Amino acid sequence: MTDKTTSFAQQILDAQNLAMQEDPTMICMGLGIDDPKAIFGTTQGLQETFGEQRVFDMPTAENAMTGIGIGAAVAGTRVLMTHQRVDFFLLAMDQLVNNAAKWHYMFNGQMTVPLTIRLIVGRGWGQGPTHQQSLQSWFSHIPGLKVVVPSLTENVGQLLYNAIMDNNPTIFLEHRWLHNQIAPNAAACQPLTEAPQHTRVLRTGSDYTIISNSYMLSEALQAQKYLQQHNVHCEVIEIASPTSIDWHIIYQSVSKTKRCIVTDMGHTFCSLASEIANKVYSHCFNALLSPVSIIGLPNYPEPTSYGLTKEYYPDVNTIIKTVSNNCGIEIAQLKSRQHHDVPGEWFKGPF
Amino acid sequence: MTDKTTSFAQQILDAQNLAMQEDPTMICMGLGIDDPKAIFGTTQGLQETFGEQRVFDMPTAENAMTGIGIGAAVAGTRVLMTHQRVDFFLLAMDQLVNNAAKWHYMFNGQMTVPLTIRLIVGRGWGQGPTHQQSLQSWFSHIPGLKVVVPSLTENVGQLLYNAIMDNNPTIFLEHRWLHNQIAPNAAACQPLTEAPQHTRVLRTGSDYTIISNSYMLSEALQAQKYLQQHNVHCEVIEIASPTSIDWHIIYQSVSKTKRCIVTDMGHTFCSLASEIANKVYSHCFNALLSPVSIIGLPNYPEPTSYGLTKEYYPDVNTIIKTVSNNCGIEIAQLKSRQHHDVPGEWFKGPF
Amino acid sequence: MADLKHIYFQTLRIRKIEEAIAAKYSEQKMRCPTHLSIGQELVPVAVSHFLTHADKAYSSHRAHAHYLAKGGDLVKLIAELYGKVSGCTAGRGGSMHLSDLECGFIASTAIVGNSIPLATGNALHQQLTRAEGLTVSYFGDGATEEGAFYESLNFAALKSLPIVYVCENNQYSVYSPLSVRQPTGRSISKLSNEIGLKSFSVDGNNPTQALQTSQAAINYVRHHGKPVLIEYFTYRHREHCGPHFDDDLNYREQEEVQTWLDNDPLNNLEKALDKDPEFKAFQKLAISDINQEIEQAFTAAESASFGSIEDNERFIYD
Amino acid sequence: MADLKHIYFQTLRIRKIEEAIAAKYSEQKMRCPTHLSIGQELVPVAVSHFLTHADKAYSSHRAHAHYLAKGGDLVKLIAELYGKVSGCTAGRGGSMHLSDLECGFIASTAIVGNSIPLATGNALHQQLTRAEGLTVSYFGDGATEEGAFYESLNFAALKSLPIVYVCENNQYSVYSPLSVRQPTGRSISKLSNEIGLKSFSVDGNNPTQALQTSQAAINYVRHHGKPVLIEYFTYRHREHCGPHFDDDLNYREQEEVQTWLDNDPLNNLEKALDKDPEFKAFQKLAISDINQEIEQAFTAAESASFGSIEDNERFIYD
Ligand SMILES: Cc1ncc(C[n+]2csc(CCOP(=O)(O)OP(=O)(O)O)c2C)c(N)n1
Ligand SMILES: Cc1ncc(C[n+]2csc(CCOP(=O)(O)OP(=O)(O)O)c2C)c(N)n1
Ligand SMILES: [Mg+2]
Ligand SMILES: [Mg+2]
Repeated sequence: MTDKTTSFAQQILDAQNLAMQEDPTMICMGLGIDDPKAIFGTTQGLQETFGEQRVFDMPTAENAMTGIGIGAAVAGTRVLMTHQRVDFFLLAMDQLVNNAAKWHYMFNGQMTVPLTIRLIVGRGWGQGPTHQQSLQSWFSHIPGLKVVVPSLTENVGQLLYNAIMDNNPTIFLEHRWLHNQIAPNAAACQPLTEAPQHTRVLRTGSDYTIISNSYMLSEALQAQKYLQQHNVHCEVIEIASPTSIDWHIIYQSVSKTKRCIVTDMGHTFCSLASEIANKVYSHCFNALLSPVSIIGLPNYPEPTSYGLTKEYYPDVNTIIKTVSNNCGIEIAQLKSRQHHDVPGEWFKGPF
Repeated sequence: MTDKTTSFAQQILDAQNLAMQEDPTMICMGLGIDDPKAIFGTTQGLQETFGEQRVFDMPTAENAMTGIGIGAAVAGTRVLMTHQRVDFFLLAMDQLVNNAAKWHYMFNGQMTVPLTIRLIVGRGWGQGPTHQQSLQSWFSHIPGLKVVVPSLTENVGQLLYNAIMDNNPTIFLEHRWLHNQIAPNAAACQPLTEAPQHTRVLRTGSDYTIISNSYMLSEALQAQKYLQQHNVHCEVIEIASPTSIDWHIIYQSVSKTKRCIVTDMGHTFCSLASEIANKVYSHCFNALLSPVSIIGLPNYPEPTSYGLTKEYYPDVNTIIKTVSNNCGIEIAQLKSRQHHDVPGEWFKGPF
Repeated sequence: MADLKHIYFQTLRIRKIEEAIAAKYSEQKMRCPTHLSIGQELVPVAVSHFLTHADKAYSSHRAHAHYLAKGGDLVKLIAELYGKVSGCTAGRGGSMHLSDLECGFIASTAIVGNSIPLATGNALHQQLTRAEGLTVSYFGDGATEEGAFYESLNFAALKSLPIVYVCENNQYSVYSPLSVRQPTGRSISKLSNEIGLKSFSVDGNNPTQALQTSQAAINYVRHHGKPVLIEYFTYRHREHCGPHFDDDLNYREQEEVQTWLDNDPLNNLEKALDKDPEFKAFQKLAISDINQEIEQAFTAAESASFGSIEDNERFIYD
Repeated sequence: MADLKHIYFQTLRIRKIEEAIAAKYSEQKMRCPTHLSIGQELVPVAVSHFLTHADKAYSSHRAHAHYLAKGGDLVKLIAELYGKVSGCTAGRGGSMHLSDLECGFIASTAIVGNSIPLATGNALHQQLTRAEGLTVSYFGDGATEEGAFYESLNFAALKSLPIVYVCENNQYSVYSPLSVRQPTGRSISKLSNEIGLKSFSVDGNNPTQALQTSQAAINYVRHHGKPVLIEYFTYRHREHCGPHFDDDLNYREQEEVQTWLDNDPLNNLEKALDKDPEFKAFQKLAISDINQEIEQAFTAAESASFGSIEDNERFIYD
């Protein structure tokens, strides 16, 4: 196994397989979990390995099914639910916020909720207004929830394994465009069972701090590489868990670089990006040379049309432009991909 | 009428009465809308005046009822729904976010959603973890929604009337503790039919800007008065609509005072308060003398017990303390009310 | 008849406790929304009579009777209403969020209908682990209007979960009669049957019928490993939330109120037991035992302390 | 028999349009999730046959046939799939969010079950304004598992709203058969009846039966001002989302697929019309008319332009 490439989706699958093995009480449920597409390949073979009792499809009833997951988790069953889009999960906010998030607290620590909910963020090929929302800011606003937002093949498995094994309710926000991201081999990935580092400096640099997660982190890493060639040295920080940020790492970085960009996969008003900016301002008040830049979605829903989405998502060039504007140097934009609405040439639609 | 005192609840009722008169298509629905308690008196007599077809109670089914309200609104019926707690409305996030917020946009302006949803924020008398949430930050995060958060008897009627008559979906977040707030008479209130000012400087001052809304604005006004006696002059700004903030007013104020406090009735992580702070930092970058202070709920659910909630809600003293710490002067705290968990002596529980 | 005396004792005990809460509520020391079940006590007594320790229960805002009938600790209940650290959630949950894991009363929650999925999940856990017990899910007629009710029953029927759904149909949701919430002719039990559950409907204030139906339903779950729903018709005597009578508000027909007062479960039990020559003595002793227990619970609650604010940060996460 | 020829034409037209979409989809110019209704076309044709301009319709992700049968503009539909400014929402909504107010097709939405409350609200508006028409709400068998379905029907029955709930039971939700989602023996129509609606169930691929039932149900709503639900059994021939056949994946029994292919609505119509001596000529003409219309629509769509990105900020608020 160690000499074959592995993917983001494969790492997710590996984490589930290991967790299911480690905890024989654990169950996995979700619409289409055992169907031919196996949720973008991330649940392939789970039912064959662990049986229909532990891995099962479910009715289209997101609200009650979430409550059922919570009830089972409270009773002692470790539960992993998967929804193919964040948008569908809006039906389950009562169960999530009023029960899962508060249970351990309001019953004074007597019970735990070992529940993890994988939510997939859609993008591209005309996902449109109701198939592409990314609500990390909502989830992070609620005390008692843990939120994990993986970005890289090298640690997604570790993040998921640990989220599952954690006894707190956790939202695991997976970006659809990351599923096919490749790592050289499994050995190049963080060991699943080790505790993850939720805030990581991925690239060190002295000129700029870029704080990022989810698919935008790929763009940030690309920007870092390119800007380096132009003698702008960016420090790139991954925040894999908005609810467990190691603020010290961020403050230290910004104190050094004195400039900061925060990216967000969602809308930016009342967002995690704004929160991070606010904290950076407040703790690096004297160090900052210019205002923190926030890069996220414009304040309107995503239109469906190929023609209308061309500039909807920020990308590597948005970061380059922000940096060059801010530093007052001219840096040419990178060439765009052929089609802005697909993660790669292999993607032919429709879902 | 002009010589009798009027209340926050009465102004809400007046606004509904006028809107129902002005628009004969308009309907009002909500659990208990026509019951003896008439939603804290805010819907008293509406059904008698406008009939059972236009003012009606409904099944306990928040999700579909919201969708039904949206469908009726799209068809041309002006709709006002009322929920006795924000918390109950968590059941309806799919309809709110996927339909109401996006409808006008995703169908390219062909339809409008003249729907207003009154949500009451609970507090006190052991409302506890699931009867006191205040989610202005969530609602403000979603493009396409308008959010209105009234604070004062003098303009709540105007805000509600205008929200109802607006053809956009609007969340109207009413704090339970404001219902009995008195104004000298109706003439002292803003005319219902005039367009409201959503960002207002209520008190001018040179030393500190306090940005506030909902019940916390009462506390801010109290703090302003008291601090004045100690020669600290606060400018108090009301933000009655988080989604229609006149940023210029805020930036101008902070550029003058150079210090800023933002209050929030909810949790502060990924909040409206953080967003405002972030914008203030970014636009008053050179003017600010110290970091913006954010005052909101601690990052855990509200416990129910009288004994445990004593310090859960920030109040006038929290503001005083923040100001005095920040300005480096000692100012004595004000005496607290006898019971922290009731809005006044008249309140005897239980709801 | 031994059984019926036991049932009487349980019912009487809950009634007395609820009345004591009502009497003391105005002292303003129980500072949380409180929904009494006076008039509806027989239902959980009849249900719990056929439950074992392995069986678990979930409930709603009106949970005192369910908690007590399942064997919940009275001292912890009263302390909880007082918000004290000795309360069953140390004051964090209050009247609407009770829990006593020792007796299998998992929890009650305050959002209408929202503990029904939780109970269903508990039954799923029982099925998966081949645990001995079943789960009871208590809720009112209003809760059956929530999609969560429907979605849960569908899943329970789909998976043949060991769960007893107990609907206390007291015909009101706060002040709202069924007529403004459900179509005429609605039968919650028939509806449940069409969703795919075996279902029962019975006068929840009639001791023999309530007991027989509870037993039959619970036995069915135990023997067939399939879910059931029981619709118990009953009535609350006092206001929806709070300690008072509120029939001066006239939201319920005088005649209807009277009919149900006449059909009060405690009266019915007393009538049924009247022939028993030992009953009067039994009753007297019961009352004095119960009163003493109640007094002790209130004394303990009043003298207990509040938890420390310093602990407020505990248990956000495990 | 005149009617049946008309029905045939409508059904054939939708089939041809959907097949043209399928054929062209691989060119990768229709860049949005697209759910074809090939195999299910008769249902909306049979329903729309009894609708007037005053009647309104709402639908789900699988909306093309509903849109077209209601009189939706083909040119605008195809342009919408291409994301062009001439599309029915100027490219904002795509295949899953269609609208043509001129013909009373209010909208389709992409979240399962979530247009059912909207349609119910439309019927409420019609009732309140004493409008002439009724509302049709289209959805699949999967959508009936959502609480929104149940809550909506309860309200429609409570208020006697003029609405026709049309459930196209094609037995699958994506790849998931009914057996993993609903208990054995579930009847969506009987369930609806117990919720409080008059209900019907019929083979949606059988022309005479589908027409008769549609007529009876719609007449019932018009005459009694009460809601109905019709459960039409039908089948989709192709994959859930996208243009291909996918029976190589074996999630549906070969035999089942064949049974439904044999019961294809277009075949059934052709068989029924076969005796008509004029049918062959009619069919020939129909095909050529339809093909021409389709060609024009695709040509128009391909040559139309995308909307301007500058307009992206428009219509956030009214
Ligand atoms: C989702 C939600 N909506 C509304 C409320 C307010 N509420 C509290 S109890 C109640 C009545 C519920 O009636 P029912 O289920 O019949 O129970 P009962 O009070 O009659 O025992 C309502 C509407 C709530 N707590 N949650
Ligand atoms: C709330 C929600 N959950 C899941 C999905 C994903 N999804 C899209 S279509 C579909 C199948 C629905 O089945 P059915 O209602 O029977 O309609 P059909 O596709 O068979 O016409 C699903 C699950 C969704 N769009 N919304
Ligand atoms: Mg009731
Ligand atoms: Mg289907």
